[in-house]
Order: sequence, then structure tokens, then C-alpha cells
Amino acid sequence: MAPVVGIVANPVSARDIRRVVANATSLQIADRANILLRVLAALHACGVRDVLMMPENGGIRAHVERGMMRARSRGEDIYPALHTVSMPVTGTVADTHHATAEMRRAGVSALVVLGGDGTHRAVAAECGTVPIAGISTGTNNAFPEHREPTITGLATGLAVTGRVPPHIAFSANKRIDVSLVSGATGATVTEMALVDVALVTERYIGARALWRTENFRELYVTFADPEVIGMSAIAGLLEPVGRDESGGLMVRLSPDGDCRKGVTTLHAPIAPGMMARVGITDWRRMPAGVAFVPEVSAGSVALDGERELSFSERDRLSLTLRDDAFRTVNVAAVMRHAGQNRLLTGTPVPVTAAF
Amino acid sequence: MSRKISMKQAINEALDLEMRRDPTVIVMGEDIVGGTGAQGEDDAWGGVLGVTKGLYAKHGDRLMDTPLSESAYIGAAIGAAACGLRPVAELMFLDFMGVCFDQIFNQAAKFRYMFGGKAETPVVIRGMVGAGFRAAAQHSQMLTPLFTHIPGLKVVCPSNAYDAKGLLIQSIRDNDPVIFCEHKNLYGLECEVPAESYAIPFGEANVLRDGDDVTIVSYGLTVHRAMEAAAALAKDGTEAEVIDLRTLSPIDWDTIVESVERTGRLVVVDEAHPRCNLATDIAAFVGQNAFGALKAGIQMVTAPHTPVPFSPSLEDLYVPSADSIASAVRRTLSPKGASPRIAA
Amino acid sequence: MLNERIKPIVMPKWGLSMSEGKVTGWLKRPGSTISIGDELLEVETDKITNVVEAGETGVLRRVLGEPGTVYPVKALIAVLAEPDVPDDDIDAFISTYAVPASEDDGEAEAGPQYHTAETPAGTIRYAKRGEAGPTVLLVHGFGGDLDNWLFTIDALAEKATVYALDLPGHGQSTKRIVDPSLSSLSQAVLGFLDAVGVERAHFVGHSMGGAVSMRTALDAPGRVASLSLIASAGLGERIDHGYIQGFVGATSRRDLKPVLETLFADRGLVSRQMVDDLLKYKRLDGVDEALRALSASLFAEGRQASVLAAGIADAGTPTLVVWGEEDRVIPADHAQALASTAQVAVIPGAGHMVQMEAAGKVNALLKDHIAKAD
Amino acid sequence: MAQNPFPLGKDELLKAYRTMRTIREFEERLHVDFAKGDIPGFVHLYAGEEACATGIMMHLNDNDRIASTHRGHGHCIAKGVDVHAMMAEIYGRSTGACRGKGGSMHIADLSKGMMGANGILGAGAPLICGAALAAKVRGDRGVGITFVGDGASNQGTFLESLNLAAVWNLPVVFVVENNGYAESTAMEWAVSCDSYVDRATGFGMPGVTVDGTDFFAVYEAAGEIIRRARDGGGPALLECNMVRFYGHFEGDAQTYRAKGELEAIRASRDCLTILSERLVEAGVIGRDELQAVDREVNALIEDAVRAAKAAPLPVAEDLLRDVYVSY
Repeated sequence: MAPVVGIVANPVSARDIRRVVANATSLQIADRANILLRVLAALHACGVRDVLMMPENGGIRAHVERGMMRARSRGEDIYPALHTVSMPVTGTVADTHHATAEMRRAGVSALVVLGGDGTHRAVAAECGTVPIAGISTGTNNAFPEHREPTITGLATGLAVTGRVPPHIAFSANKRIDVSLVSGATGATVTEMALVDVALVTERYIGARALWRTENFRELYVTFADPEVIGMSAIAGLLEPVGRDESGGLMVRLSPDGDCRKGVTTLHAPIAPGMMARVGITDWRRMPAGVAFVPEVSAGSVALDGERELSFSERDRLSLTLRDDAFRTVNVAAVMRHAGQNRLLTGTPVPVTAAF
Repeated sequence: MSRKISMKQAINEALDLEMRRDPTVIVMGEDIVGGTGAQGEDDAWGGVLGVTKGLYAKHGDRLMDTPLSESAYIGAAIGAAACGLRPVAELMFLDFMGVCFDQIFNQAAKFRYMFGGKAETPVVIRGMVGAGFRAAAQHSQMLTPLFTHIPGLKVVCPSNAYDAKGLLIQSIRDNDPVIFCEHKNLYGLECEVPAESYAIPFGEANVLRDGDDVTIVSYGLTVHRAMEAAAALAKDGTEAEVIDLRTLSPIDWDTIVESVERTGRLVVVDEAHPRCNLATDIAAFVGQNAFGALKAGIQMVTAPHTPVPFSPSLEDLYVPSADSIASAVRRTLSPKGASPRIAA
Repeated sequence: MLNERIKPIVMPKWGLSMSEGKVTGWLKRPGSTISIGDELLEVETDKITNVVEAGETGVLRRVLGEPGTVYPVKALIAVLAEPDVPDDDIDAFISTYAVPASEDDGEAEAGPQYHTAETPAGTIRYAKRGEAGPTVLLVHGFGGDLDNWLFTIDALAEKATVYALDLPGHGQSTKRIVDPSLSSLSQAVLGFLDAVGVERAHFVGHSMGGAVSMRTALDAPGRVASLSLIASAGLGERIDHGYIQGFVGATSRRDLKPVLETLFADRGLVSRQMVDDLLKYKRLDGVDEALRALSASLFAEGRQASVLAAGIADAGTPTLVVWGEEDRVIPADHAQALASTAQVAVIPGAGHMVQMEAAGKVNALLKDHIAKAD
Repeated sequence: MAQNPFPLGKDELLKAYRTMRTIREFEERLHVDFAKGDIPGFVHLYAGEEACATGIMMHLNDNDRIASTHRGHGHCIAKGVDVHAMMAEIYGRSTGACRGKGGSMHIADLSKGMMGANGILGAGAPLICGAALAAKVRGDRGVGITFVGDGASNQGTFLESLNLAAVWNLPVVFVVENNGYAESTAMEWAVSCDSYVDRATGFGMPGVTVDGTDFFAVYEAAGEIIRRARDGGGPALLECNMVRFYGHFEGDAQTYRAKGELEAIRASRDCLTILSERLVEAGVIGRDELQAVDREVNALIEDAVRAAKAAPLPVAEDLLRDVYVSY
């Protein structure tokens, strides 16, 4: 059976307050649909004939279907068949969880995700071992790499059709698991982050997005890339940690953004267009598998840039980094392999020749 | 000091004087400065016919070009008026009311009543009316009756430069929304106008000519046609009293009725279409309130029930002429004057 | 030589804006013997209808102006001559008569019609006529302006240098009145005299202008050579409250016309133009405030606040008092307040605007008084 | 008491709760009394949407102007219009906010910066551009907020106003109250561009979408947007996704809704429950304190209804009054 690729395209990523406070991108629905059409064409070119898509009411699917219909009416056969997961639409993150789980059950070979860090996090929570091919349509986007989506589609198509060996095509990723045990009820809430966990002292969730630093106390990152945007940039600019090395980094910030008394002062791009001065009191490596209990006793937890949980002095919070937590399509490696082996020429070099 | 200036200059001067007097007066409209955002001269147009030319140099940003977006900026002028400014918004051609009428008649006109007397909306919406400019059906109408119909609006239509200046100043100072109708074919007409500021109160018609034989009531351009007709009639010994309404809402019923009670004959001249216009309105009022004084049936001279045509040969037939007014007067004087007549 | 004995009667020029006039009717028949001051005919202008009085003596040999016909200013409308002047000479005179000097030339000779002076009280508009003889200052009344001296200024200018001004709040002078009192208006008048370089003048005041003139005579006696008080305020308490209220309150022609008719014995003299001109004045910014302030200060409750007769009687300034017998604004018996010290003339058939309604008589009285006092 | 983790002090939190509770109580009372036939005309209830009006209005003062919609009671109450005057107005009494001349759809109080509920959909947007222009001309740092439903967001007036506000850089916030229904028609069908943020972007201004049932989400986003506008940063659009507890108007049987839809949103998306649970859970305000507010609000509404019913109706001479300032 030909491989089926799943698609999760979030229509509501990049709609938060950072558009106002920081001139952040807001990718239009029509452009998201165009991205998807380019991905679909690339998948089809690699032999993928069926895709399974998350339903949404934001308009992406309607635009995509219109684009595919126009191609068909011109007699072009350049897209795979589009199927939709049968499920109710709530317009919330639950849709992503639900659709991902359904696609995993349906046996998709890979999941193409359009969204920001938050969308990818929601997919990663449910995707199990299905590899993710991320496309950035969000705000901070430390997790999905920036490149033309056609290439992501090509790499995914090459990977799922078996033309690139799995050990090249897919790579392992880290994540941080967050566990919150309620002091009142004893119930445990678990969450995860793909890039960063930020602890702030204010306890309300509010507009979710994180862009102020004055209440910022602790930061835990899976990787510390000085080239990315967001809170994890703080870590990357202190001590780079690669996506492919074990463990992450933990950073403590001085209260109220105080940059004076013997602390390290850092300028970091904490949101698009926003350079902030933060005071760093301490940072250290965060080894995999070791539970960290934060110093902050009450506040809220921002996962990949969005405040999600709040906790009080009575609750117990712990954070544990896991290596090899889920898989992604290694687009760079796939394409390098495709080039070296002339996979897209008429007479590709035999796969084995690459070894 | 008094000197001869045109109606266009008089309007410009009224805006200038009021902007100097009152910092809450702002002026907005399409191309009223002209060239905003373009690479050429500042103040490139000063309005499509140059009425606001030169004001930008004197008052700067208090003159605001707008996008071609009547709904938005007429509404904004009304909103600003409800918040304490005295905006003068130019609607270029009042025919364009079609795309912003809601803001005029459902918002501006109703605020005070709807809000229990707790709102004031001192906005002036000024624009061109009238035919004879070879501007065809969508840039030539005399839509004054539509505005006059709406409670809450005041409607002004000057016939000369002196009145235009004083009435516009009054419109700006007035605390109600005012529709200020400028007949484009009167812009060039000059008369003696004081350089100082002055305001002509609303609801006071101007008796331009005394006469005891017949009363001719009109406003705007056709006032001049009525005066020509009166001069021609005088040669035959008929003395017509000519009343220029100046404001259509409020309207000076007293002057009309007092005159008709003296002359016993009424000719009403309106450049608007014949149905439900100022002519029918005045004729009905006089019929109801001064019937006993009438010696002959009331005559109405109006534009026909057609859109304004383009071709000069047709448009010249469209606007009531001095001849048609004089003929109407003669009908009131003839023994058959009282007999009913169906207008074309 | 011949022409010196033939005296043309021409369409008069009353006021600076008059360019033509209509002969409405002759009051003397051809062949009548005419003395100076005789009423010859009535002329109607767009502003006012008035009588043309004879300025020469002789027999009315020809009447050329047809009743109902409009003639330009200075057009020949009649001829006066002694009985011995031959008819042929008169016909020859008529056939060669040319209307002298067009309007434009006349203006060029006379200079601009109106001037303005910057004074401590603000900008003051004035007219000046004549170059020689004593200096005369004409001061109009409440709500008036220098054109109230339409029939006066040129007559006096024959033998005097005549100034007529618009008081603050009036005409085309500043509309700002800091203090609506006689003293303040008097200060403004003195400021005007300073501005035009006049030390001392014969004051001719009408109505409120008379009171202003009296105030000036009391406060600055050195600058007032004589007083001519025409229907003057300040000689008694009475004043027609209805007129003051009506004048201040009127905003329309319908309201104003009957008020203005109060000013004249002959109500028909109030022309459409006179009403329109006054309405135009009253609509100017600041006028309403100025008139209200002045009327409240000077004529509140229908009583004049300042009666200056006693002071004037004591001051000994040469004074002429002229009144129209039918004055309905300030009663003519106020003239008697100065009967013991001044020359008093009450003119029958004239109202409050006596200097307009009986211009010839009033002008003769003024000329005589000024000549004697100078 | 626990440390207050919220961006507002306890008094302010209580005020927000009181405002939301007052709106809810006001509307639910109208729902009952309308059904009894006590109230003339049309009423459109704001119940379910309280967090939006309240979260925004907490940032405004009397100098800031709002233009409301046909569904305006909540905006009025949150902007500080007197509840007694509102109730009397809805009952058509001479003691009403508009002396009985306006009714439910035209309640206004310019002294509070409330420029009127509006029976014409989308008409408020141009007006608020004018209000913002007035503030800008005066330099008084006032802002203008216009509310529009997802339905009226398709009006030309609204779209033209987005453009005008951007061109003139006016201190305007366009609040789209997206309750999913234009009267009975689904937003997904009627709004072609799918995203209000896209619409805003298309007019050259930022747009933000928040959960309109979360008071704190609205409060925080509105705070940033309003501060930006006040400081001269220009207009922005705020989309609040929210739910309508009652029909388009009273008497609407809501047959266009899916089975169980209303029950579900009342159970999971009641902004008042969400707020009160969070306040109590954080230990900042006790449940008893909220209940005390509830009792006061209940008494207030009860008294407003009693006073409105007892108040005189307008009389014949009121018919002709207040058409003009002078005529």
C-alpha cells in the first residue's frame, strides 16, 4: 500500500498579542493554503497519492480544495487525493490532539504540520513514533525550521516512499516533560514542551503569549540555538546546545528584570522585533532523565512561549528532559542524500551506492 | 470692508474665518487639499473645483484629505461632531449621499432625539448640487428635498456670495447637523461681501424684490431665473415679489404666507424633480394655510421627472428657465389661472 | 460768461455709493421763483428718498427730469436762471451740457472714499471731506454709522474740513467695546482725533453721538470748539425702550423694518436697501454684543443713564440743539433742557433722523452755528 | 489570603466580577420580563459575552469613547451607564437614559463616553473614527473603541473604517465580537476571508484573536492594544471569540443551532463561571464574597425594574422635543 501522509494545518496560529506588541507575522489563511498546495504537489511528485487532513473551520481546507479543483478542471493531475479525519471541530487545541491521534491510528507514514511551536507541541504529544515534518506558520517557531515548504514536502515524500533510508531520513528530538501535582486534590497534570519551559511569577494565563520579562524567573530548554527567536534565545546566547546532543540547559533570571547586582546582563530577541535586557543569575546544563524542581514556588508555566498552567505554593512542579522523545523528518539530510544519489534524476544512483 | 467676490471665494473665506475663530473647526473631504501622499505640489487641488484652495497653507493639518470612502469619513465627521469638534465635511457632489446616507439620516439626524436631547452634532456637510454643468445624471441633481424630508437635519442652499458666506458661518456655529448645498453654477457669481465674519440666521427668507401682483418663491440658482422673469414681467406692468428661501429646513413660512396674502398669487420654482419637492411642499402649505387669499391656482415650475440629461441641448431644457417662470406667472394672472393643470 | 448766470440743477450724489437716482416728483412748477433752501423735487435712491433743496436763487426755467425716470449722478435735471437770460442761451446750455467727470474720475480726484485710523480703541473707519476752514467732527448715534451724515457731510465740507467716523462697535470700525460707557466712547473719539492730528473740532453729535460729544466737552473742553446736538441723548431720561429693544433684537427684515420706521416722521423713507444694509451690519461678528452692552449700559430699562445737560449749561461751550418735532425715539421736549444757554431749533415734519429728513434746514443751522462759534 | 497572582488588585477584580454579574443579571431579568410581555420592542441580550465588554472597558475612562451595537446593554453597563436609567429606557419611561426616546437599541450616555447602541449594523465604526479623530485633534490621549459582531463585520462601513483609521493613524480599536452567528447565519459561511486577523492585516493594522470567554485573556490583550493606540501607535483589531447564551433577539427559537450546542457552551464556556472559579481557586476572593456581590447585584436589578415600572411614561409634548438644539 502506498504511504499516506497526515496533515495538521492550524488556522489560528500566529493570531496572538505579539502582532500588536512586536509586529509579529500573521500569515494569511490564503497563504497557509498556498503553502499546503505546494507541499501537496511535492508529495505527489514523490509518489504519495493520499493525504489525510485535520478538519478545521478556519478556511484552509476550503482554499486548498478550491486550488485542487482548479487544477483538476485544467486537466492537471498534480495533487494527491485529500481525505479528512472524521471528527467534530471545536476550534481549540483539542482538535490537533484528536486529529493527530486519529492519523496515528490510521497508520500515516509522516505528519506534515503547519503551525508554530504550540501546534508542533500539540502534535508531538499524540504522534507517538510517527515522524513530524514541521512547517513554520507561527510566531516564535524555534522548533520548525525555516525553509520553502516545497522542499519539506519533497523530503517527506522521499522519506515516506522509502527512497531514503530511515536512519538518514528521520532524526530524534528532545522534549521536556512537566508534571504538576495539585496540593489540593493530589491530581497530576502532565504537559510537555518541545523547545522551552518558562516559569513566570504571575499566575494568570491571560492572553497566553509570553513577551514580558519582568516576571520571568526560570527557563528550561531542550536545545539552545542562538539563531532562533523566543525565550530559548536567552539560552542559546549564553551557551549553545544542539538539537542533536543529549540534554538541555537551565537558566535562572534575576527578579524584576534586575540587571545590576552582580548578574550577567543579556540582550536577547525574546519575541519577533523585541530585544529585551534580562539579568541572568545562573545557568547550567540540564541532563536528560533528571527531574528538576524549580525555585519559583507559585506562578505559571509557559510551554514553548505560551502560558498554559498556573501553580501555587501548595502544588508540586517538576521538569524532566527526555532525549529521543519523538521523531522528525530530517529535511536537510534527506535532500543532501537525494542530491548525492541523484534521486530526482531519470536514473537515480542505487540507494546502496550512497553507503 | 466690503468688496466684490465670488461665491466660491465667499465659501473659502467663511471656512478660513471660522477656522481662525474656533480651533475645533476642521475641514475634511476628498481632494480638499489635493495631492496628499503624492510627489507633486502640496495643496494641489484645494477641492475638485478649487473652493478650499489656499486653506491648507493657512491651517495645515486641520484640512484633511480623505480616502474615497464617503461612508467612513462622513461618519467620522459626524462622530467627531458628537465628541466636541465642529467638522465641515465636503461631500464633493451631494449626489454621492447615496453611499453614506445612513450616517447622515440614521446617525447625525437622529442622535439628539434618539438620545433624549443629550447629544449635539454640530457637523456641516457641504457639497455641490444642481444641473447645468454638463455633468450628467449622477453629478447634477438637486437632492435638497431628500434632506429636507429628514427631521433633525437643517438644509441650506444659498443663491449668492453674500448669503453663502453668512449662511456657512452660521452652519458651522449651529449646533445641529447642516446640509449645505452649493449650486455649482453659482460659484463664479460675484457680489458685495463684507470681509468681516457675519452670520445669517436660519429660517429667514430674503425678499429680493417687492411686488404686489404675484409671489415667486425659489432657492439656489433658480432665484436668478425668477429675478429675470420678474424683470421681464415688470415691463408688462406685473410686479412680482421674489422670495429666496435661503434655508429649506427650517423654512420661513411667515414670509411666504404674508407675501401670498398680499399678492394672492403664488409661483414656486424648484430645480428638483417635480414629486415631493420644495415646490409641492410650499404649494401644499400655502393651500392649507392661505387658501382664502389665493386668487388663482398655485403654479409649480420644476425640473421634469427625469434624470439630469447630459447633452447640452437637453440639459438646457431641464433647469427651469426665466421664460417658463414668466409663463407660469402669466397663467396665474389669466382668467383661467385658477383652473387645474397637470404638470409634465 | 453766459453760463455764470445759468445755474444747473443736477442729480445729487448722496453718499459715496450713490451712482444714480430716480426723480419721483417735482415740488416746484416751471417758472417759479426759487430761493435758497426751497424744496425743488424728490429723489429716490436705493437707500433713501429725499428732497433736493435749492442752493441758488433764480427762476426755474426748465424742468428736465421726468418723474419715474432714473438719472445718473450729476445729470442735468433742471435749469435755474434770472428772468432776463434768453431762452436760446438756456437751450444752448442744455444742449451742450455734459455730465462732468465720470464716477471713476471723481473718485480719483477725491481719493479713496473711506479711510481707517489705528487708535488705542482699535481700527476706526472715517470719511473726510473738505480741505479748508474749521474742523468739524460728525458723531453718529446708537446703531448708526457715518452714512447717517449722507446729506450733511458734503454740505458742511463746502466751508469746513469735515470728519465723520464710525464709533467702536459700529459701521466698519472695530466691534470691540472694552467699556460700554460714554467716557469710553469719548476716549475713542479723542484717540481718533489724535490719530488724524486734529487738536480741536466742532462736534456735531446725533442721538447717542450727541451724548458722546457732550461727555467729551466736559472731559476735554479744550478739544471741543462747539457742540451741535441733534436729537441728542444725554439731555433727559426718556428714550423709547421699544425702539432700543427692537433694534437690538431684530434679526430679520420683518422685525427690523417697523423698528426703523420709528426713526422717521415719514415711514415711507425706510427703503429695502436701508433695512438690508442695517441687517448686514447687525449680522457682523461682535455687533450684537456691542449693541447689547451699550444699550444695557446707557439705556437700561428704557431710561437714559447719563443726563449731562446741567454740566453743558455750566461749561459755556457754544451749543446748538436741533430736534425733529415728531421724534419718537427721544422726545423733542428734551431740547428745552438747554434752552437757557443754547440755540434751540425744533423742526416740524421730521423725526429722530432729522439731519436726513430735513437735511437742508439742519445743514443751514449747522453751518451758521459753526461759523459763529469758530 | 494567598498572594494575588493577577494583574489587577482585589478591588478591581471585584469590580470586574460585579460588572459581569450585573450584565448577566440585567439580561436574564430582561429575558424573563420580555417573555411576560412587560417590555416593548426588540431586545438583544449580551448574556454569555460579558468578559469581552468588561475586559476591555476596565482600561477605559469617561474620556474614551465607545460605539456599540444593537446588542449594547453589556457595553453600556461596563462603560458605567446608570443601570436604573438603562432599565427605565428599555421600559420606555421618561426617566430613561434617553427619556424613553431611544429604547434598547439606542441607549447612550455621552457623559460616560458611550456614543450609543446602534440599530444600524456596522454604523458605529465610522462614528468612532470621528471620536478618535476628535481625541487626536485635541491631543487628550482618548481612544475610541467600536464593537461589531461577526455579522456586521461584512458591512462596507466597517471595512471603510478600518482603512480610514489606518490612513489617518487614529487611536481606534475595532473589537469584533465573534459569537459565531450573524443573526442566524454562521460566521464560517458569511465571512469570506475566514480570519479577522487577515482582514486587519489587509488594511495595514495588526489583528489579535483572543478567547472572549476568558476575562483575563481579553483584559490583557485589550490593555496592550489600547495602550498602543493611546500612545499614538495607531489602530488595531481585536477578535474575541465568544458565545451567545440567548437568541439573536428575544423570541428567537434558535433552531439554527446544533443539538446540544447551547447546553455545551453554557457548561464549558460561561465566562462568569470561568472567572469566578479562577478567583476562588487562586484564593484571592472567597466564594462568600462573590455571593455577597451577587446579592447586591440582584437587589440593584430588582430595584431598577421596580423603579422603571413605577416611572412615568413620556407625555405628548415630549414627542416634538429634542429634534434640534434650536430650529
